[in-house]
Amino acid sequence: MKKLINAADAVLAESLAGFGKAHADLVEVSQEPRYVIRRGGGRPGKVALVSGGGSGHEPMHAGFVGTGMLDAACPGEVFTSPTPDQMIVAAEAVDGGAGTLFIVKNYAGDVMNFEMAAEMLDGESATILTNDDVAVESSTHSQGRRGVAATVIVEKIVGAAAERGDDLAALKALGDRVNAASGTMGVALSSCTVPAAGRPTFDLGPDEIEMGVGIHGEPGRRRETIRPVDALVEDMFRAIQKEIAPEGEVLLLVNGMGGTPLLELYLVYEAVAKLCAKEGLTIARSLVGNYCTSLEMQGCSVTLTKLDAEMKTLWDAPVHTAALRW
Amino acid sequence: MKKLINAADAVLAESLAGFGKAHADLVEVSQEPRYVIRRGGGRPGKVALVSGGGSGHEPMHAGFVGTGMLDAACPGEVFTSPTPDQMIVAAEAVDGGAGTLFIVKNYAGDVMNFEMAAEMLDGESATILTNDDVAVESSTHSQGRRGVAATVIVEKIVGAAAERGDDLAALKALGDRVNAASGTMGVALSSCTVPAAGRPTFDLGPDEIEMGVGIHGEPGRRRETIRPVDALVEDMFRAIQKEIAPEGEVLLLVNGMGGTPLLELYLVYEAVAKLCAKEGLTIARSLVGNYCTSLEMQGCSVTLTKLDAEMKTLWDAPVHTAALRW
Amino acid sequence: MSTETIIKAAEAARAAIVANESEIEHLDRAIGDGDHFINIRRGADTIIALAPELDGKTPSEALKAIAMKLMSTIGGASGPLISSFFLAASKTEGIDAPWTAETVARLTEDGVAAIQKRGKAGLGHKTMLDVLIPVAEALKAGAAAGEDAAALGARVVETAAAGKDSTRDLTAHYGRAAFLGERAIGTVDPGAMSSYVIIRAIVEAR
Amino acid sequence: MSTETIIKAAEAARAAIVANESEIEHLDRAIGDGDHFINIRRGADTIIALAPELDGKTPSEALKAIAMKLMSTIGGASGPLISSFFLAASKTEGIDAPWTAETVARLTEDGVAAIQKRGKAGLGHKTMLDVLIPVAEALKAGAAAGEDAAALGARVVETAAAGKDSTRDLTAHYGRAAFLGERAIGTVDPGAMSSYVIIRAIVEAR
Ligand SMILES: Nc1ncnc2c1ncn2[C@@H]1O[C@H](COP(=O)(O)OP(=O)(O)O)[C@@H](O)[C@H]1O
Ligand SMILES: Nc1ncnc2c1ncn2[C@@H]1O[C@H](COP(=O)(O)OP(=O)(O)O)[C@@H](O)[C@H]1O
Ligand SMILES: [Mg+2]
Ligand SMILES: [Mg+2]
Ligand SMILES: [Mg+2]
Ligand SMILES: [Mg+2]
Repeated sequence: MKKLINAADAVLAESLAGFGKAHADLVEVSQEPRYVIRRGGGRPGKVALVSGGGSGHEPMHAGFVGTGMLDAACPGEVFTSPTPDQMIVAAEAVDGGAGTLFIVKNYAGDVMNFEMAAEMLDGESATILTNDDVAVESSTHSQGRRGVAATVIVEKIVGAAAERGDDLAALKALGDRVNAASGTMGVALSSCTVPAAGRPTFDLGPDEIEMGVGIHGEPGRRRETIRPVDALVEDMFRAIQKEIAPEGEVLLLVNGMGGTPLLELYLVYEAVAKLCAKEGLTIARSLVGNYCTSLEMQGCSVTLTKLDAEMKTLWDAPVHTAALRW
Repeated sequence: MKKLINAADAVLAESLAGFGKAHADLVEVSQEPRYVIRRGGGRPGKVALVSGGGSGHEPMHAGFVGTGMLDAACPGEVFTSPTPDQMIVAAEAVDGGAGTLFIVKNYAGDVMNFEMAAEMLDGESATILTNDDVAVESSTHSQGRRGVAATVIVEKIVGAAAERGDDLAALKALGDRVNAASGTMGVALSSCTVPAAGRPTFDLGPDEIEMGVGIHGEPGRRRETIRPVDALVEDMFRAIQKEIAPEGEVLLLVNGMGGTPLLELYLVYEAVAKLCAKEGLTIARSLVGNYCTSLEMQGCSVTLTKLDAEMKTLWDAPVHTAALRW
Repeated sequence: MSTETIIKAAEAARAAIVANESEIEHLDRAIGDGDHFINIRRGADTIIALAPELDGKTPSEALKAIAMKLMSTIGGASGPLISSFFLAASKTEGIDAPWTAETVARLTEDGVAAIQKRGKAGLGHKTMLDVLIPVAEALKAGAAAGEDAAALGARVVETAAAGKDSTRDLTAHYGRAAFLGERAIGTVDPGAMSSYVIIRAIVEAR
Repeated sequence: MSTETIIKAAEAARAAIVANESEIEHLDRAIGDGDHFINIRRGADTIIALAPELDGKTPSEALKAIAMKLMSTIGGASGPLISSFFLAASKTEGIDAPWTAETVARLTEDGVAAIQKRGKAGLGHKTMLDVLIPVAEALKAGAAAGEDAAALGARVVETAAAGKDSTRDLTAHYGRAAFLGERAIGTVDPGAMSSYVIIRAIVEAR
């Protein structure tokens, strides 16, 4: 394993320290317990948005802390859910007296840890579970689908609504709506390597890809031989289409898994754009880049969100975070 | 070679098409000859900033076209300089009657192609050659040092000055000043693979790194065994320090080569920040992310620019491009 | 004395976890995300590091302190589950009286029930519960029947092994392996494997 | 007739480039960025594709059209250098009269001078010029001495080979290999190699 690190068990602390220094104008970082909050903490009267999850998906979530998006993020160890104590202290630090909204990706660990935090937290709270990954048919498991890149879209849109003063119930409903309107499908060309594990999470042959991969390197629909990107993207597009049946205007997120050149991400964008044109869909908003990553994995995910007028307004609303700004 | 592409010789055209669609509000893309210009073209009375170079370094340069930065970018084939016809047509498309400033990274091919363009272009022009790569001692070659990540800083600062109305001579002087105040050193943990070549540009053993690597995978100072990032960064820092002797305030750019997780880039930031503190340097401005990449190469570069008050003001000035925005 | 038992069990568990590192890691890499080994080792380390603080505490206090500490150190899916086990065990009836086979059976039953409540999974869902539920039942039955310690220990280990093996042919309904559908068949659940290994070590260390 | 000669030469060059792909690519991967093979093949393809348009043009017109087209298709370091060669050759004295050995010597001399002017490098700098400068001199001397075509051809190939080999022990002063310093020693310059291969092919095709 070659990584730009000092020691596997110091990765998170040191990276977070650097993040805090690089964005000292935007955030405050706590190491013990670990969390990142908006500089200055909570805004009175505003619902506090708190997210979190295992590390290794940067910029998600700490990179989305700031005006118009998250109030706090709790990073766990790499690919390991954070713990309730982090969430509770972070939620208290950004409490504005209007309740706490947890945004949680649907993984057993995250769900249970956030559940415990919600149970122990004083004050009102609600939770949005994102589960946009259409790779695995939901009928086969009781856990439901995985939460992946659409979490970024949920955090942006709900963040904008929280900033304008929406209440907890409205935000929870909005987040559920954005999540339900979204579908994501990913593909891996190479594995990632968890620092503490020291070797690749999975092995792919020189021509193999994992179609439907999860953002922790979890297997997807099938292992197959690499094909031209137009063919891969068509499969991904159809899988999403089947689940969310998009029509009219969509938001397109072409998300790099961490090790994919931007040159290729724009090529993927072009492939999706051609399909959208064919299907009569308008890409009304879009985002291309590394937003919900899987360490150094090569590959990408494609997310489509069916847009309505309110979502568009909220998407366009100002945001000022380390990773998203307009 | 596994890549998200259709065919090696279609990479550039398709990626550029996607880029144009994803950022249609900001840019216009021409395929024949290939260039990207600010939506709407030239601003009367403003010096036009035109850059370009081989592709594979995205977001550089097309991602920096927009308000407050470049007026045009000319992408060549992957790692191959663009040609004079591209530069001439692009320069004409953004001409504001106040002259053209070419920003060129110091490589034989880029220098000669831009030189030919400048010779053939009607109207006044000047050229800034960036040569910030301190990896190779300049005494050993007549070509001078390579231009790498500081090009982003030159483009940002000179772009802001052009936007406020500085004339050609002033911009040229400013760009040369920023370039001279900058030093960069890179390190590779893995090679990149040029799509047309189909295999890695160089081979590294499982524990080997290339210290001082170029952004085309050119060899650097030495091949060595990976060490903790603090030790690697110390070597990089010293190499830069020796060349530019920073004091007071600096801008720190921690640049990913394309395949490095953001988690690691912030860890590198932390390592540099510790050294800066030790040396009494203040990191007054900073940027962390993939800005001047080398396809999917794993690794990073560290750039320091000695800042003065004017540079800081210009760095802070608004910018609105695909890859940089504030 | 029973608090010492807890530390001793944690030490035995840690040794067993480390001894079976490659097996556990291999399984979570195959059908999870590869970190289960690290998570549970962190859990065992945490309990051992807590030992000085536990000194002189009653079992209920010690188990509760362990639960809270594990809750904030393990993370992942196993963190809440394992800490729920300890929290429930700390409230088990008679936990501060001298421990008998019945005490152990009761705390196990309560702990396993808490895991079920937290994780919503049950028998046959290809999780650690496929080991823990039958083990809790075996302990209860053995304690009720007054079985001697050696025989009961052997039966528990046998039950755990069978439970662990039973996960091989299952598809998962909870946890990361659930996302695999049919592809999880053929691989033992990592949490079931680590539970088996830990239980065996604790029995053997007794 | 002489325009046909140019096309014929380009076809011979292309075949030689392709036949030596791995060698040329290997060298540019070792001390450059690995694309030299692709760049010069693109150059040869461009000339060949231009053939229909060149039909009926004078050599000066044809060479100029080739220069402009190469300028906009090769790119990299070799693009400006090679197109400068053709642009200068198009202006060579007597280029539109029937070609003699002297014409070829003159156009080569002019072309090579243009490469020197554009790239600022000279002999011993580990570039294509270490082949081209001696070859231009050999052509000039041979033509002046009235050497017969076969002997001159052999001498040119020999000179090119020696020039190419001479780059092996040099450090580079221009181009990407310059960044390597001492580490470039031991590897032949890719541009020198391709120049040699092309010159040999053109001589043999004559
Ligand atoms: N809902 C659940 N109920 C019981 N056990 C579960 C549940 N979800 C997961 N597990 C267990 O947790 C194990 C994985 O733990 P671990 O790897 O530490 O966490 P994560 O899956 O978050 O990486 C699985 O092998 C399984 O035995
Ligand atoms: N200044 C120069 N003068 C003459 N030849 C040069 C010069 N710079 C580079 N070259 C030649 O160009 C070759 C590399 O060409 P190529 O790989 O096509 O371009 P690039 O270096 O831009 O990738 C070198 O091997 C060398 O022979
Ligand atoms: Mg995990
Ligand atoms: Mg090149
Ligand atoms: Mg796991
Ligand atoms: Mg080259």
